[in-house]
Amino acid sequence: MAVQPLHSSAPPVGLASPAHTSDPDVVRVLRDDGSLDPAFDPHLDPETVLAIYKHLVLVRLLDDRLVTLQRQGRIGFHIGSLGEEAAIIGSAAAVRASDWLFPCYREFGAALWRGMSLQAYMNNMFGNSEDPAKGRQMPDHYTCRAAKFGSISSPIGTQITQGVGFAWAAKMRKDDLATLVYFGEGATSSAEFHNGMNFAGVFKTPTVFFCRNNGWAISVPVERQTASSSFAIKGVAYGIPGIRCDGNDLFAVYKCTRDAIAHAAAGGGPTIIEAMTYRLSGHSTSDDPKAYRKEGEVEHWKKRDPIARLRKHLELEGRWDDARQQALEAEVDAKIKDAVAVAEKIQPPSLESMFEDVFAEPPWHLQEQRDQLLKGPRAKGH
Amino acid sequence: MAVQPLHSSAPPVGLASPAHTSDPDVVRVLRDDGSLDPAFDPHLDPETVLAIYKHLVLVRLLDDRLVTLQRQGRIGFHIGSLGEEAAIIGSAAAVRASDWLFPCYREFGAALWRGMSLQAYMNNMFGNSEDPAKGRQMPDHYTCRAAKFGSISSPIGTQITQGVGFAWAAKMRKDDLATLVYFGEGATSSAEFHNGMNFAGVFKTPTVFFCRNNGWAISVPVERQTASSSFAIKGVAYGIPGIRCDGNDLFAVYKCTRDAIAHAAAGGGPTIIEAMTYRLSGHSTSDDPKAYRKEGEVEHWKKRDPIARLRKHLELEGRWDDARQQALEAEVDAKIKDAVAVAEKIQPPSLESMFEDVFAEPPWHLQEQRDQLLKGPRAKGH
Amino acid sequence: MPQMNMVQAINDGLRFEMKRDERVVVLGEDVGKVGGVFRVTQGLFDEFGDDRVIDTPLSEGGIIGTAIGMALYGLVPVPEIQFADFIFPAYDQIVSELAKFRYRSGGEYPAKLVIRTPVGGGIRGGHYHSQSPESQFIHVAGLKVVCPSNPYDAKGLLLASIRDPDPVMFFEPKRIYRAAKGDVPEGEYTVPIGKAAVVREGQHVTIVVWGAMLYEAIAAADEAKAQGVDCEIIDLRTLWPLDIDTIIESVKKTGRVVVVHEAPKTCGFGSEIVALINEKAFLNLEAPPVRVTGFDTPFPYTLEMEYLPLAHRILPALIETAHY
Amino acid sequence: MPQMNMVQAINDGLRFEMKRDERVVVLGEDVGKVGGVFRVTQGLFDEFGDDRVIDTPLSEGGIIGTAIGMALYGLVPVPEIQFADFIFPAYDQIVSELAKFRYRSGGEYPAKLVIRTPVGGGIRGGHYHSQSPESQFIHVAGLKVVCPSNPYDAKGLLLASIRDPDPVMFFEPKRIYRAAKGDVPEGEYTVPIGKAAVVREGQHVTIVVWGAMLYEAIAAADEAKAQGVDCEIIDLRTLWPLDIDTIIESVKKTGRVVVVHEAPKTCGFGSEIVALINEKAFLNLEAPPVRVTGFDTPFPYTLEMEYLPLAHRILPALIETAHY
Ligand SMILES: Cc1ncc(C[n+]2csc(CCOP(=O)(O)OP(=O)(O)O)c2C)c(N)n1
Ligand SMILES: Cc1ncc(C[n+]2csc(CCOP(=O)(O)OP(=O)(O)O)c2C)c(N)n1
Ligand SMILES: [Mg+2]
Ligand SMILES: [Mg+2]
Repeated sequence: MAVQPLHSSAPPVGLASPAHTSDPDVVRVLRDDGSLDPAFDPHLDPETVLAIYKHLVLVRLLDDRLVTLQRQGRIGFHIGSLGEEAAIIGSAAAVRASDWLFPCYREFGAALWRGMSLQAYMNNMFGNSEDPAKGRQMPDHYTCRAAKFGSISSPIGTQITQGVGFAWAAKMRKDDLATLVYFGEGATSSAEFHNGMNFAGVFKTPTVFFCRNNGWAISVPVERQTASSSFAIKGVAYGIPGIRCDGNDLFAVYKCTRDAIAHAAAGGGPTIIEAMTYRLSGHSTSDDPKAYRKEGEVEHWKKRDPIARLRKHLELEGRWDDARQQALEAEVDAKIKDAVAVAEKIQPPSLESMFEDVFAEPPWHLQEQRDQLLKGPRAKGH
Repeated sequence: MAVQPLHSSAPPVGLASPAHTSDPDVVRVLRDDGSLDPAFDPHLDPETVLAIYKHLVLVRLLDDRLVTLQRQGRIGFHIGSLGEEAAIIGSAAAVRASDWLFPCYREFGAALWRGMSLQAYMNNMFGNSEDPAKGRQMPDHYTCRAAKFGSISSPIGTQITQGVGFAWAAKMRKDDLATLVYFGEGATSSAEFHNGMNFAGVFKTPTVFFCRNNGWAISVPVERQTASSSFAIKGVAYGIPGIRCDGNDLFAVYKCTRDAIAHAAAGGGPTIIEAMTYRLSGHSTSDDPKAYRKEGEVEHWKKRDPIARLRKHLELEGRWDDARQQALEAEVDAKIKDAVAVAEKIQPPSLESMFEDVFAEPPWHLQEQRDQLLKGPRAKGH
Repeated sequence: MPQMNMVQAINDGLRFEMKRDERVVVLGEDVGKVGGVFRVTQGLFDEFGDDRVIDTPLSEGGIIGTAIGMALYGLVPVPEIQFADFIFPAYDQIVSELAKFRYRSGGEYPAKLVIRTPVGGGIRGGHYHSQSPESQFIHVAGLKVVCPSNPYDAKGLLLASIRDPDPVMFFEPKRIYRAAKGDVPEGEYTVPIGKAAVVREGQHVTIVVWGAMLYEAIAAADEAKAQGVDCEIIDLRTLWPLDIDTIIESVKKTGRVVVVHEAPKTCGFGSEIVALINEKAFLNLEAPPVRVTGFDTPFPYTLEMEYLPLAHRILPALIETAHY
Repeated sequence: MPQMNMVQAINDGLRFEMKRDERVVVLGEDVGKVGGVFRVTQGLFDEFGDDRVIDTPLSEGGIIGTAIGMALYGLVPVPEIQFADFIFPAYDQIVSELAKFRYRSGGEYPAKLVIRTPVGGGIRGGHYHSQSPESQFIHVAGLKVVCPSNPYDAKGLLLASIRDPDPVMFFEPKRIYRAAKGDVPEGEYTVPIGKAAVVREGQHVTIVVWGAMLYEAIAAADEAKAQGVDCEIIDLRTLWPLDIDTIIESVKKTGRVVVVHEAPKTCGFGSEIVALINEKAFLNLEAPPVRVTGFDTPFPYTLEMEYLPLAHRILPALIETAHY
């Protein structure tokens, strides 16, 4: 008789994107007809839903505009959230004012929702002297402490472990806050995910791990990231409860995030949420997805557009229509145009600024290097 | 209504060592009375069992002797396997001649079983010129390609990922072999465990992950390594089946390992085995466990001594007795004494050898450094 | 002879070696179907299949750790790290394992592989798509480090690196991936590891440089020439083991040297080159060796052209050194 | 004044700072109940509880990554890495994150912590319990690097490091953990970061050294003195930012310099020191600056005393340099 494993490796069902939202394990609230499933309805007040909808539209138009600016060569780069807006803003809207966000790089919608100004964000896109990152990092690599929003860096996953440490520190100080840590499903392969999840489990930190499963890590599909049956189930390895939700369903995302935050705040420890969504755009303005994915897949997901689905809900409730939509888009367009116009006019950062903030005070070697640069000739071509 | 997680975090039952072997999920064959549970009996032929028993005794006496040599200052260090012999040798005995071992650092019993000579091992303990590692690494950091046994290094977990890559390469070349990768439960917290398990799951490599859960990582108990309900269950995060066995039960270890190897050989992919055992000694000759663990725990496990349990089985079958034991010990003692005497007389490695094998051929800078050292004065005090 | 850019030359070299030696396998993030984010592995997936051109999970530690295992088995993996800035999750496997394997195993387990990764700035990459970490690998005994400046050397050094018995870090200057073009022979040829190229002979100042900055050095040398300063330019090609003879021979002639690199100045490879020149040509030095390098700050975005040691910063160093 | 060894002095410094500032927390492998494998944190667990003296899972990346998060929150974590040889799994968090946090966030998110870790050989530790990786951190902009050579400096520099606004790598020379003894004031005092100590004045040769090798330099200097060579010995104490003024002042006097360190020679910190001396005191140099260092091999076990730059290897360098 052969030994029976205490668990067998489930085939990776429901891992590949198109199958996602038909998975019975996945929390859904917003039905195709725009109505809400009462079972999991978070009972968001109508004003908030409307505010979120308007914000989603802003983010969508902003994405669109930034891609154009990049194509025009007016900004260097953009990495957007097309198709993932509900996952990003629904989760950001569900946390408390005391909670902190540890972003990946697609969450500008969350930063803006939390109070980062559109102008500050746009300044980062242009890397000018008023960019919160002082023009030191690429576009979409900004920071906003006032919004309790972390510092974005490129290395995948590093924010996960940091977000756990931050929550752990708050727990030590008995401060009532949790952290919401964003990352893509590809990041679950990084050492940071393992370290962050393991420490969070052992020390029961108030951390919500928010995994945006958008189907792809640049050109690598989910089946190449893991052989597990889902990303949420990885919590088992760390004693952390996991849950999957329809990431294009604002209400499901909101519900799962709010519950997980409440669980953490009550001392229950961390939760991992897998929001099943889809990256409708290329990975970034540097990427052409046609090289690796089928149009059919994109079509499937376009039909599940999170903004269209929310609009349908509002229309069903008679709270939205074309006229309102046009008015909103016109208003938002103007806002964005203004921010771009202002950002484009702001000076680049000063040469001196390149040597600041390496240390609290520049030591002798940085003073020397700065002075040498200042007295030398300037570079052309930038 | 609150959202129900798709799995909840099981409390870490059965994780702490003393509880281990009462866990119903744990595979056991060897009963306390020395008889075998027919359900999982691997049906080892009596000669093999006897050979393994004799080897266990060798390893036990070797451990004892090496600790003494270290106390006497004749060797610098030893890290032993006291209490873990059945887990280590039972697994090594269960793999096929074509399979490769990727060791942690407690598996000298496995190396010797696979054909490494006692003398070669002893030469490593003395770091002499005939040490397979040429006196370059600490004691217990040797290598034996002839025994299909890897190169031991100190950084925890690195062999896990390498053992996966090795098996993966064999699979690519359609060679019929698997790798058996050893590590302690503490190593499951390392990035290497995550990387190795994830790649093994995704690429279905013929790898058996053998986790020696000996209760402690130096002074850190298992509850500080993970909040998961076991180490084997971590396989869920990678789509890898996991199984736990009584690590002090030679037959259970043998059975689980042989099945896992067969599963891998048949193209079934990797398995993680958690062998529940206990480190009866300190972490190494540098460690005093009294500072952090209770004697009661040690007593509990001494009663479950894997060698005593196997002897009881042999005695039950009338194949062992005190006379045989004394004869064996005398024989083994002599062997060890000889190996020590020889190793102690062998010259230290040559100065030249310090500059070899950094590259296949020493480049100019190493030739310069070598020549400079040779023409300079010698160091005292070694 | 076909004209190729760096990307095409490296691609051609990979294809040639994979045809020649079935032990050669390519793995990394996005190296398969799309052929890498810089398209360096384009077409290899279709030609050699996903068993030899492997898209991996997002883990540099996993890529290098498993590649080492493959190397121990006898394959010759050529892993790609998407940007050198992202190599650090694999740093432990590289410095603690790969570099030490042959040595610590008494020669029983050489681990042969070639790690390809794009380095350098000038593509608006900011902190994490611009760095040049060569000195962090040169310091570690057991690694060879290569950085070609043109398509011919890129292919020739790649073939040599794949056939070399030791692990090689193969740094590709991404700023000139497509800008640097030239004749590249079809099929077989190698550029020896450990040999620099004197790309221009001169009497007054020796410039030691490699990778993308070679072209800045040439531009600066042209300017200097116009001002009466005649520079000898050495393109290292291999950073370690260093071709010390070529450098010392040149310094003995000129007595003056300027080292140029993109990496931050402090503990950059330039410091080692200066120290070695002191050891071997001290009495020949007529001016202090000068380093023109990136600054000791993270790599900036908007001001990257001020950060990089471009021609406009190299020129004054040449003139001052010449007239010291 | 109480006599202490290095272990006691660092332990005393940690206790003092943890009492003074409740934001200071210690975490690492085995730092709790047993007080660390070298007993440096002994007693802190009992005194401050497991909320401030934390045994962690076996993951350096997790230790440093979470410590950075704590620092962002406003705590002042003092993580211990059990041996510097095991810091590389955390290298990415240190070089890509910790070192760049203040800069990349425009000053919004300084990440203040002190990473303590034992370095150096001479304890029969072989490859992985002996290394001195300082240059791999000095090269990275944004980190301060400290390495005390005696109990007084150890405590004083630790207090200064914990209070300094920037991240500090605090390297502890384990070979002299117990061998180096001396008077250590109770309570409050600091040794400033960035200031070297001239431990012996001399006319003929400047020795630049730090950590455990200081005592080898002193022994060699005593021998040299007997042979008529009068050495000035500079104990750097802080490696970065370097106290360049003290070095240059000395070199201007002696015109001759020998740098000693345990790390491999190539791209070790010695190369940077030599390069800086060239920049700032070229015309004062009467002999080529010499480096006496570990060799460019992994750190050996049996032959470690031949590998280390001990007095017997420093002495000839002093004599040759003096008579160059
Ligand atoms: C350590 C590291 N390796 C590689 C990269 C290059 N890279 C940037 S984004 C990305 C894919 C990330 O996929 P996922 O985590 O799913 O996030 P998504 O982009 O889908 O939101 C990769 C490989 C990186 N930034 N950092
Ligand atoms: C990367 C790394 N960190 C720390 C250490 C120090 N260390 C050596 S063994 C050990 C504990 C290992 O525990 P476990 O994995 O359970 O193996 P066991 O010793 O119990 O067999 C530690 C922390 C190391 N060798 N490597
Ligand atoms: Mg993704
Ligand atoms: Mg253990």
